[in-house]
Amino acid sequence: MKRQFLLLLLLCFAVAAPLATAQTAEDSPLSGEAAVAVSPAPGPVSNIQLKDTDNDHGHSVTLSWEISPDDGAGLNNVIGYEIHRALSPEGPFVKRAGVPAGSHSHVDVGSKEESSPDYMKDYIDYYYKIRTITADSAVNAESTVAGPIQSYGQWFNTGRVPVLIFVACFLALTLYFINRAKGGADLYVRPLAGIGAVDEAIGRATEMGKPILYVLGLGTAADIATIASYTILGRVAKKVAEYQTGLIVPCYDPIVMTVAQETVKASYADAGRPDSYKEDMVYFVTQSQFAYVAAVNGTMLRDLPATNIYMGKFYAESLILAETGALAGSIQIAGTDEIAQIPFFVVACDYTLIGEELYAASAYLGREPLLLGSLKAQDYAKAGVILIALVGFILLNFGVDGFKEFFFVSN
Amino acid sequence: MDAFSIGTYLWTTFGAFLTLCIFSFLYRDNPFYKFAEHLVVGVSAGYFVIILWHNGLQPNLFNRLNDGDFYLLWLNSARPWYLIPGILGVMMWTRFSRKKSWISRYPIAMYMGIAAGIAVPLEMKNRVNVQLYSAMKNVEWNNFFGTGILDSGSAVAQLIILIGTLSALFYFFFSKEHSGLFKGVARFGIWILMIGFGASFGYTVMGRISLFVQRIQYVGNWTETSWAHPSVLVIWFLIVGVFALLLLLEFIKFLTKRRTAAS
Amino acid sequence: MKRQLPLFLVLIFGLFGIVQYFIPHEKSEWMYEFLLDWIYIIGIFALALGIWSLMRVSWDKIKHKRQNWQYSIVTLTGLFAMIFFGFNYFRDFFNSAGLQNYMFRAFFDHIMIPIQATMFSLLAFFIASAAYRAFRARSLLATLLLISALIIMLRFNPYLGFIGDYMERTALWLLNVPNLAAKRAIIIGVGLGMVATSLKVILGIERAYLGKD
Amino acid sequence: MNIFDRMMSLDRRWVFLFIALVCVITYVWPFSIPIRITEEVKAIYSFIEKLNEGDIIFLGIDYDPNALAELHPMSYAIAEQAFRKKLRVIFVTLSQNGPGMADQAIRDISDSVKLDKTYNGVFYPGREIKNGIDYVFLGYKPYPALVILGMGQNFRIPFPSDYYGTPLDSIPMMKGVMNYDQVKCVIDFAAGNVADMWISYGQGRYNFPLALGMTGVMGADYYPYLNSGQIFGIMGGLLGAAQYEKLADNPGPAIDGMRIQVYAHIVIILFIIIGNIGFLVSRRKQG
Repeated sequence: MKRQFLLLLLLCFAVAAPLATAQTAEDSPLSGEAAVAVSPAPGPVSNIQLKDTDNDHGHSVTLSWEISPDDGAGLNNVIGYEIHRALSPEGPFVKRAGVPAGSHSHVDVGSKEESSPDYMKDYIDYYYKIRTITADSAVNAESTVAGPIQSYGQWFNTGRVPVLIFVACFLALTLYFINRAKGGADLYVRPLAGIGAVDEAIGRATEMGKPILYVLGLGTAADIATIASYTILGRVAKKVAEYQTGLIVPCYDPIVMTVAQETVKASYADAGRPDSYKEDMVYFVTQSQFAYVAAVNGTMLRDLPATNIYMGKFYAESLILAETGALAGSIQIAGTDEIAQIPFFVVACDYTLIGEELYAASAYLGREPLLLGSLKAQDYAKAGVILIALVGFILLNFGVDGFKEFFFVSN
Repeated sequence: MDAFSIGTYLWTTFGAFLTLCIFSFLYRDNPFYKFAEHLVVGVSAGYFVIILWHNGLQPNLFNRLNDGDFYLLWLNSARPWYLIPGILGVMMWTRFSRKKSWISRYPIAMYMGIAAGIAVPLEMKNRVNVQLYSAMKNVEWNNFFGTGILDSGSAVAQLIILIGTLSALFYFFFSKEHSGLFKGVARFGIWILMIGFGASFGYTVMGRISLFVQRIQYVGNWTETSWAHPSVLVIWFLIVGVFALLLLLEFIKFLTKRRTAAS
Repeated sequence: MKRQLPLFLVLIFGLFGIVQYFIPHEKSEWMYEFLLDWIYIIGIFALALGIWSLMRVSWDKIKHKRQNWQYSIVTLTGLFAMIFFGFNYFRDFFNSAGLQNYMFRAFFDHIMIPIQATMFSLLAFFIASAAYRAFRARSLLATLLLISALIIMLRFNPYLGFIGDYMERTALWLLNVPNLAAKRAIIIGVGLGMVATSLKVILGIERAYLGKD
Repeated sequence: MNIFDRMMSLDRRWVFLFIALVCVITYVWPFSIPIRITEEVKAIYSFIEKLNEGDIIFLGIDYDPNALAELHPMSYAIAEQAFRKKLRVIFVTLSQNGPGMADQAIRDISDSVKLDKTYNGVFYPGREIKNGIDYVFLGYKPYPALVILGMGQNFRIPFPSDYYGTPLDSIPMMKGVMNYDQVKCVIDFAAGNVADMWISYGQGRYNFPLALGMTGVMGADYYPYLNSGQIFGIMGGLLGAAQYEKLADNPGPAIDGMRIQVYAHIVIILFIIIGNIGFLVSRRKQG
């Protein structure tokens, strides 16, 4: 015991000596209070637990441990822990990460790419040890080696069960109401101002003999808002074809253009006027945000459309478009799910479909029972959400937090 | 400016000229704006062709197949399955023909299927689950009014957030007429929405003003460079002169129009 | 064949898209990333269709001498110049030397950047004119919108004296309380709408995008 | 068409013209505007003002170039005030893109300290500030949490030498300066979660006075720490920076920016008021 203590002292001296000599203390007014604290080595961490990381694709191990007795207590000189890993208990150990003092766990994530230097192979044994470090790199303590452990991927992510339940419930609701709609049930939906305006606006354009400008927004064809916008475009184009009004659809994304062409063409065929369809009604401009806006602005002031319809994803350009359209004297109807842009449309357009209403619009315009059925499902889901939020809130404030935690999605 | 180069100066001048062209749109549509607009449409479309070729197609398709042989249709490359997206891409081109354009529906169908499928669980989690989870919040009842009615951390504020969220959600109900009790709740919901929209509009003004200030700086820097180099002042006068002349002409037009209207 | 098979493909790929989210395993992840590559590559190929459309519309204008046809020449010139420089004067197709081409960079730095930044900065004016035009106390709702915007805009006004302090605190409250509630409601609603729309596409209820016949 | 109708339906080009004029004029003409000082900013200023010659303060430049517009004015104003008062300053950056930017900032500040100036009625002769005597720039190290903890033991652990490669032990100013104990306060300018680490690993563990400068968006989230006493002051965005410039009597980019913003906002508000007066009066006439 005595010998060990002596050894420790010696070690500390060896560490502190270079620092102390570097310290020419005589001319500094602060030297008194600033002598380097010679720190003895802290205690190592204990009880290292290893397991394969849950709910992942493999290539990762989760470590947990009990912190050093000198972390936040005792000598209080621990600043962090270093995680070291090896393929055998003898080493060589490689430093994987550093975590600050007070941490109890760490997830060691390797790369899944074989070509990467960080590649961590699944189904082989790994060994870990944790080094407790202090501010002085020479003073540290190593834990015992823990292991072996193997990493592997899972086939089901249990952390996402709440999402699965929500999706399943929603799907069931949708299927149920679609079935009811097929059976001929009368499904009521209340009128929406923005939707009624679309019909009016098309009529107005016909009277004025001016075209309708339909902007699909800046989304790609993979954005759901754009998909919703096609369905609205389909209904609008059908009415336009019936009334024999002009239609201008400038596009930002080439696939969006392609799909929009198909949609408009089909609508013209539906309306019984396939010959009135011209390929150039739907055209591509450019994929650059503000160049696109510049061009659409020009179109608005030169072709003077009677109505501008903006549906889909919009970013900062929303207000530039809407104000220019107002300048040109067009009636404007907008709909977007981009929260930051809704206020601008609300302010600058005549009618705005706020968020969710964009997704309901195609059902309203088409009035097909199947679509209305899906709208019903949406309403019931909303009622469910309101109910859950209320119940959860009340339970939580009476000290029951299990209900809330049930809805937690871990990753 | 460190080293003055006439080439860079001419380019910057062109940039300053285009900046003024776009600003002239605020007065009204005019040939300068039309020029800048059509130019940027062409240039940016070309830019994306190049960027998507070099940074999109090259690394994502060509480089993955380039260990294969053209004559074996790249089937001998290490990752021949990357031929599939290539083939699907070429199928898009059947749209150039009127007769065969239906073939392009296959890639489009896959594209839409993938996009819609990925969105279902992801949006459910990000928008519904996460927001629902954070809507259920423990309220500090003993801190009911906080430091005053305007303390956003107080229990009152927390309750307003919860009730506001639920009423606004209620406003979006499609299958219920807004009448009776529903009318009251839905109306409170739309109030909350409108107050939120106003706040968000007012908050954005600051950022938009800074955008314009940055453009003033840009033209200002160019002006300074011009004054600092007397030899290029000609160009400066040319550009500013053209815009000043046009402004004058517009003003004269405006005055004569007024006179004829008055008489 | 022309419509049934594509609808079937939408269903298959859609279901895979849903299911893969719950499978963390590498195999499902690999497939997911591969499919994202598809989307990306199909998108690039489609750009050819877009450029073709742009060229045809511009060329039509020039050929028929429609109004403003002269400017379409500018568009086409810009387009071809950019492609010409971007392939380094048609010398380097399979390496990215063209991205370093002097003219390519100059066009980007001194045409695209200034014009786009200026277009963006027009917002400073439009946000003002929109506020002037639309913020009228027409109805209760319009008044709420107006007042809340005014308070936020006055939050740092130094000429208000002690009222300014209240403005600032009210502004903070408006941003953190009603604004948060409004956003949260819209986010949840939009989420449900998105899921509903996606399901409609996957189940083949919405099929307008596939065209007719 | 009477005056009220006209007020209601002004051509929007008048709005455009006024916005453009006001922005250009306030940009070109640097007149001063009153700025309301808030307690949380004043606390930082008074803290530094009370320090004595030779005291050391610690400034963390923990943002990257894209937050520069909001946070640079704060760092400039505080560093200049410190140098004028002959305090000594330790700079560090925990943001990956920070070092070059911080170095440039230090040069700019030392240039401006060379000029004679009068702040709040006190004349300060220009002087040359020297690296190693008046200030030290430690540079950048990854893993901010570990660096913050390590510096609590000894600055030499994470930074054996400074940004320019001089060993800390041979820098005159660092003589006897071991860790936060020799530093009067830490002021962190952050555009990310580094601020959280300074609060929990730095202030929480070593108990030094900490103040924060943040971007406008982040600012609101950190007020709770002010109430709990973990930080003694906070500056949020351009507004906070302008207040500091005002307190230090050192007008700079933040006050310039605020001048433009304030007047542009006033113009917009005036137009809204004009429109509403016109609207209300003409509605009353009709009704």
